[in-house]
Amino acid sequence: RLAVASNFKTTMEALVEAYEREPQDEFQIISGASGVLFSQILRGAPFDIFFSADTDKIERLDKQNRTYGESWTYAIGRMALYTPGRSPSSFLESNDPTDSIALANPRHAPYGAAGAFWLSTHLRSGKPVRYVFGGNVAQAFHYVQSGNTSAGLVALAQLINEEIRPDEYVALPVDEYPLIEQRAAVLNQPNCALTTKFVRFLHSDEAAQIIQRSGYETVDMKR
Amino acid sequence: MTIQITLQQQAPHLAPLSISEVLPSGVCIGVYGPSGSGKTTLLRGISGLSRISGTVQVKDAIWQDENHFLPAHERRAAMVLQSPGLLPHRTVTGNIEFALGFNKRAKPGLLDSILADFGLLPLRDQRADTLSGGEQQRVAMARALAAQPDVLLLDEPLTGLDDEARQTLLQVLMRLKRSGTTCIFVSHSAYEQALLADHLLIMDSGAITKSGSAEQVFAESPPTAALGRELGVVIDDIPVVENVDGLAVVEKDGLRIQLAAGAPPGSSVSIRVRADDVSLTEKSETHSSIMNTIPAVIRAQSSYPDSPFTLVELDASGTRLFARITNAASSKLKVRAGGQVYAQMKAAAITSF
Amino acid sequence: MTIQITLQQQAPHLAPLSISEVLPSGVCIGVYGPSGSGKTTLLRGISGLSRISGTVQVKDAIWQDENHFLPAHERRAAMVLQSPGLLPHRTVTGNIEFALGFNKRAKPGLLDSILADFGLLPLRDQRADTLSGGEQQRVAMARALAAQPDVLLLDEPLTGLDDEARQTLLQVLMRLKRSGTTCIFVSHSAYEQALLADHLLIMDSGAITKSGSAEQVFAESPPTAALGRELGVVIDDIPVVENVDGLAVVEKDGLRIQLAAGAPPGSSVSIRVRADDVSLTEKSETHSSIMNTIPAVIRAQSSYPDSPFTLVELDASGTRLFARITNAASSKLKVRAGGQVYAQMKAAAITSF
Amino acid sequence: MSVEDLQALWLTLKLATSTTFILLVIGLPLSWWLVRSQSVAATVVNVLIALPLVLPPTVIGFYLLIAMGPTGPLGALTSSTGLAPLAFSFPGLVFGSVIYSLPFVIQPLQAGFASVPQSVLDASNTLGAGSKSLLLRVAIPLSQRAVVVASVLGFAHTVGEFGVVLMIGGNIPGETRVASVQIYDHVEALDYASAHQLSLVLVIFSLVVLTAVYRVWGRSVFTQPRHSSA
Amino acid sequence: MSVEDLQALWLTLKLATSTTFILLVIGLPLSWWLVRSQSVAATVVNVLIALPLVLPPTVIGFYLLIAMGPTGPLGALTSSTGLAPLAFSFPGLVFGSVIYSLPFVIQPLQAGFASVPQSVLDASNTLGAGSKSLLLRVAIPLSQRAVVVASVLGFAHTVGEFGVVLMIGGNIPGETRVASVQIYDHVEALDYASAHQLSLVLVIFSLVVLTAVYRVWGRSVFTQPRHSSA
Ligand SMILES: Nc1ncnc2c1ncn2[C@@H]1O[C@H](COP(=O)(O)OP(=O)(O)OP(=O)(O)O)[C@@H](O)[C@H]1O
Ligand SMILES: Nc1ncnc2c1ncn2[C@@H]1O[C@H](COP(=O)(O)OP(=O)(O)OP(=O)(O)O)[C@@H](O)[C@H]1O
Ligand SMILES: [Mg+2]
Ligand SMILES: [Mg+2]
Repeated sequence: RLAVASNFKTTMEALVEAYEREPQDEFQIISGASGVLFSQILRGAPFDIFFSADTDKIERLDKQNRTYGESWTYAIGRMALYTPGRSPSSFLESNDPTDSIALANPRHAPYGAAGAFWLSTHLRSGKPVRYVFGGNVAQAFHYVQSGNTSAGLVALAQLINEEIRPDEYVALPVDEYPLIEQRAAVLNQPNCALTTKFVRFLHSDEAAQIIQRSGYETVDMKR
Repeated sequence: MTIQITLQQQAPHLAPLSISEVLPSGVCIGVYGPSGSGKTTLLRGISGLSRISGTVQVKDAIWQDENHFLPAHERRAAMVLQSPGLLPHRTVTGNIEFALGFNKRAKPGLLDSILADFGLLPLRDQRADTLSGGEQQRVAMARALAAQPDVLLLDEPLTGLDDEARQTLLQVLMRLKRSGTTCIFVSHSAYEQALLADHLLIMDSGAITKSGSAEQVFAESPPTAALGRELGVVIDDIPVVENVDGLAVVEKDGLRIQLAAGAPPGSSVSIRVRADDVSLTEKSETHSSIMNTIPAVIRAQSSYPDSPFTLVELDASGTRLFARITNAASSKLKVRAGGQVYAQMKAAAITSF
Repeated sequence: MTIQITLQQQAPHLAPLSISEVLPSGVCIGVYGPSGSGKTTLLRGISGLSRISGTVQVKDAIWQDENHFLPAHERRAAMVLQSPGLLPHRTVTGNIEFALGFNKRAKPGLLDSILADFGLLPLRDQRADTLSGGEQQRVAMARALAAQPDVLLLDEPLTGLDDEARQTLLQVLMRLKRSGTTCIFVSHSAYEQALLADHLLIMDSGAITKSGSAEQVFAESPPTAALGRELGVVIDDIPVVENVDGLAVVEKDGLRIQLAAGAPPGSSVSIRVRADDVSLTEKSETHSSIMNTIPAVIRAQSSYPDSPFTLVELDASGTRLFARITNAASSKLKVRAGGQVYAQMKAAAITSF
Repeated sequence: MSVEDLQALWLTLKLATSTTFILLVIGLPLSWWLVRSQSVAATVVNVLIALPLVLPPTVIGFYLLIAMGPTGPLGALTSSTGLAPLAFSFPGLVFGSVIYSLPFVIQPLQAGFASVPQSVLDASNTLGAGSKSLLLRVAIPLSQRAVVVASVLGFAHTVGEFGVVLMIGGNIPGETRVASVQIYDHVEALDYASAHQLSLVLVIFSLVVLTAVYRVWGRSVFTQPRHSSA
Repeated sequence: MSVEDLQALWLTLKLATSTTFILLVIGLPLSWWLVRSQSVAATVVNVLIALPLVLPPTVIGFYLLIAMGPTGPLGALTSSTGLAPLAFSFPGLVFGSVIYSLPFVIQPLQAGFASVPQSVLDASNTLGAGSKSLLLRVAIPLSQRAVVVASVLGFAHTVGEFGVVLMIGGNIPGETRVASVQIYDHVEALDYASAHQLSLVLVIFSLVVLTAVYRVWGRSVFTQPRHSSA
């Protein structure tokens, strides 16, 4: 069973599909907020691999000896500025006092922390804007998508997945905000060959391509 | 001035009702009938609590007809239900003030006069839910009168009360009726109807089987039926001329009657004489323990179908009395209209108020 | 075999009660008193529905004392409450079966005999909530009897019924009482107590102000009070010897009485004669319309304090009668024990069942 | 406890109070109508009020969000009337909470109103009290305890509500970040100590309020009065 | 609709049915006791039952999870009795849902039982019916409609429950992933079409059930009978 942070769910589905060597239903994808999954793993949830949306939770599990083997960074999140109905630059330049921007909660969501940092460093200081926080990056996306905010710092993956017109967003350069490192670990569960094989697949180029196509960066797995 | 009521209801899950009556106003209309005969249904139809098709006209006001239906709160009717339905969280005064609040014609001072009329002054600040059953019924009636309705609707207001409380309230109602308030009084107590009803309606299965002056309806009822047994006369306000040890003597136009009553000389009482309590005799001296032997002229006599009784109507010094005797006794005494007899009744058998 | 009841309750928010009585069993014990006097509280205490401290012992069974408290469902008492409290979703049979289900001593056939006794056979499959008020009360009583209780507790079972239904149920209760069922019958109708009570308790403010044989309590009540007015005798099962046009002649041990009743010759009826309806005379021929003139011997006479009346106890061919006459009449007729008089009563004034 | 926690508690109190107030203003006449009406409309309304129960609150929040957006019906309404948009605002939170907590207020009120003796209503009616007077002067005073229980349930449910609030509130500190969201955030941030602390405050507060209410009025709503008075 | 959606719906149905059943088994005697008892214990229980209302469901789920974990009291209980752990299992879901939906069942049942005429209970009592017989043969048959409404509310609330279920269930397909969680997942994954579809199924299903229930029995729980029979 794969416990996957919600934002990576669609990508993981694609990965599982690509990994067709065994019948697909051998894998169950359990998505949820990383925090929830973390609490559940601590209380003995029957998950085999945990794909967290950040690094912090994996480290804590490590410390508690709940992981098996090395953890690894399976993806690096890419953030985009999404401004439906207009171009990102026009949003950044406008002085409309009703402008608002949605982002995930900086306190516990990696995209939120990154987004907050980016805004503090890259937003024109005089620009009037109201911040709205979603519980996670998906909610931030709902806020923009439903038109309730005029802009949002969301995951590039979401935009690609939703086939949003490219002139309505801009993918932000990775070096403009702290790295959104998403780490995974095999859990201290009775192990089986399938897990090992799948982890190996995830390190493959084929997997990396799928991940990148979905809007993430990858680190060089063979490093 | 009349009250015209035409109400029709005939549907699977509704109480059946089929009424068409023109009734006098300013009097007390009694409604009598067995349980389930539709008495409550009729009152609810008149008050507008139930929507029953037909017309209701009270004096000049049309309360409902084919086109209009005045809702209950806009009809100048006030209903006293069998359970008093007071506002439990309010005091006696508070309950009466509730009714006064909707009565635009209320004059200042009405509250106090009503409290006094119903003997509620000592209870005025007591919460309704701490009152005894009889007190609650009294407040319910007081409250209904505070609304100064054109018609007062009373649904068995005395049922479930103890004898004393019932007697007290009966007297309140008798005063009310004498004051000319129009009221429709539902009760399956023949005794109460005998004291209160001026006009009597008999109901059965949602229809009126008999309607007429109370006296007439009582007289025409079989003598062994509850209604028939209560046939009698009420003589209002006779002055008491003497009272020895609780045996009072009342006198009016030469009619002199002895009865048990506490009323002192100078006051006056109302008395009731039932037809079953009056016997007739040919001679005035009878060696009997019966205290009242009153000369009277026979006005009329009628016998009942299928019954051993004859009803004799008497004129005792201008006051009407009824006597019910057997046919045998009637022949024996050669009773005929115009004949001279003595009416006898025991002092113990006469009730006074 | 007696019923011993000692119950005490005196607390701010509870109905006050203070009783200590030893009562006969196998008879009907009437409880009479004004509204709020604690009659229901007493019954609830006896049945165990309310937890009132004290002891209750019925024949050999101790229902409660200082140490034990048998809950209501384990006491062999069945209570008929003022509102019938039937199971509305069950049929008449279903309601009686509910009670039979808890009665381990029930013999087969009991259901049918109870249905028959209460005239419920035609209604046996009707749902309880479609019955009229009188029918519901009948089922409630039938159901209570199906429990075959050691004591039947009846809380104003006839209140709110129409005259006819009330009369029918009164007769059922009179039959019951004659069969030796112990029952405690609460009612503030003096009339009902006169017909049913063998032993009478008068309650006021939670205490018993008078307790004694019904006859004695009636005789000692002031003659103008509700209870006093209903003083009389019930003569059970007199054979009807003649019946012309509804005027029946009943005869027993030489006592011959005419009254209105439909019962045919050969059958027998119970009759009731109120003291207020009996007058006395010195001569047998009185030129009066009164049909019954019965020779009788005066057994005793007593006068009431502060009252113009004398109560005369008569022996008419072995049957006891009461007559209430004024003191004046008593002097006039020189009434004294052992004296010979004629008791007169109108045929119309005698009730029969 | 941090300033933010206190701020969240204060906001919760404000939200719950406003919501309860509005719930009563809507709920009292609505329940009155539902109890008295025999119409099909009443059934429909009863069902509609109960519907939010079957959907997860987050999903309800999601649909409310869509409705509040510029293209949604509520959004169209607010923009055409010149009002501020509801999403991410305190009024929006109140609106969402009202929708979501309505069944919990309507239900005890209906039960309360239904237990007002018909005889009291009928008698008052013939004395001149129309439907409005009956509600204000008879039904509400006689259902005091049901009103209290309804308020408490509405209040408590609003305090605990989270899915809808998080979704349509946007978690803005001091504006829409109520205590329940704050607790959730603490848990998500693995800051368990703060989560426990804040939960404890809520639970103790509720314990006190509920106990007081049930002790003083509440129980009697469900317990039969010993005397069937008046 | 995907196989997983159908699976989730089926699971929801199973969960809601089991939960409703257990809610009734617990709720009927409990409400009966609460209505009849005048004790302090009854007040305490009433308050405790209402407490889950004030905390966000996710937080309740979180605390339940801790309690069910190997170190928690429930976990200790299950392991000492040799039962399977409750967390992440279907029985655990049922347990959580029962706790969370209890107030919604208890409340209408209490109202229903309280409206059984005291005279019927008293009369039956003196005829020999003890507390248990009174509940089974008098109170429940006479509160049929309240029982139906309680079941419906409990059922609907379980269908819509999500916070608790997500937290203690672990979102395991075919085992603990119920429809509400599935909808939430669809929304999170921005798969709006599937979310709408599944929501619609739930809403229509509920509409049908609620309408039927309210039409046939429900309304009369709140509406006064025209005749105060028996
Ligand atoms: N909603 C209803 N559906 C069917 N039948 C009804 C309904 N309401 C009343 N009834 C029936 O209509 C008849 C008349 O009822 P109503 O209450 O008017 O009688 P009543 O004369 O007032 O009797 P009581 O003396 O017992 O008060 C009864 O047989 C009753 O059962
Ligand atoms: N729970 C209570 N708290 C305070 N007073 C009470 C309570 N229950 C009853 N009472 C009072 O105790 C007295 C006796 O009541 P009870 O019902 O026994 O009277 P009753 O003789 O049966 O009257 P009725 O003829 O009206 O039925 C009444 O005054 C009543 O108000
Ligand atoms: Mg009636
Ligand atoms: Mg009583």
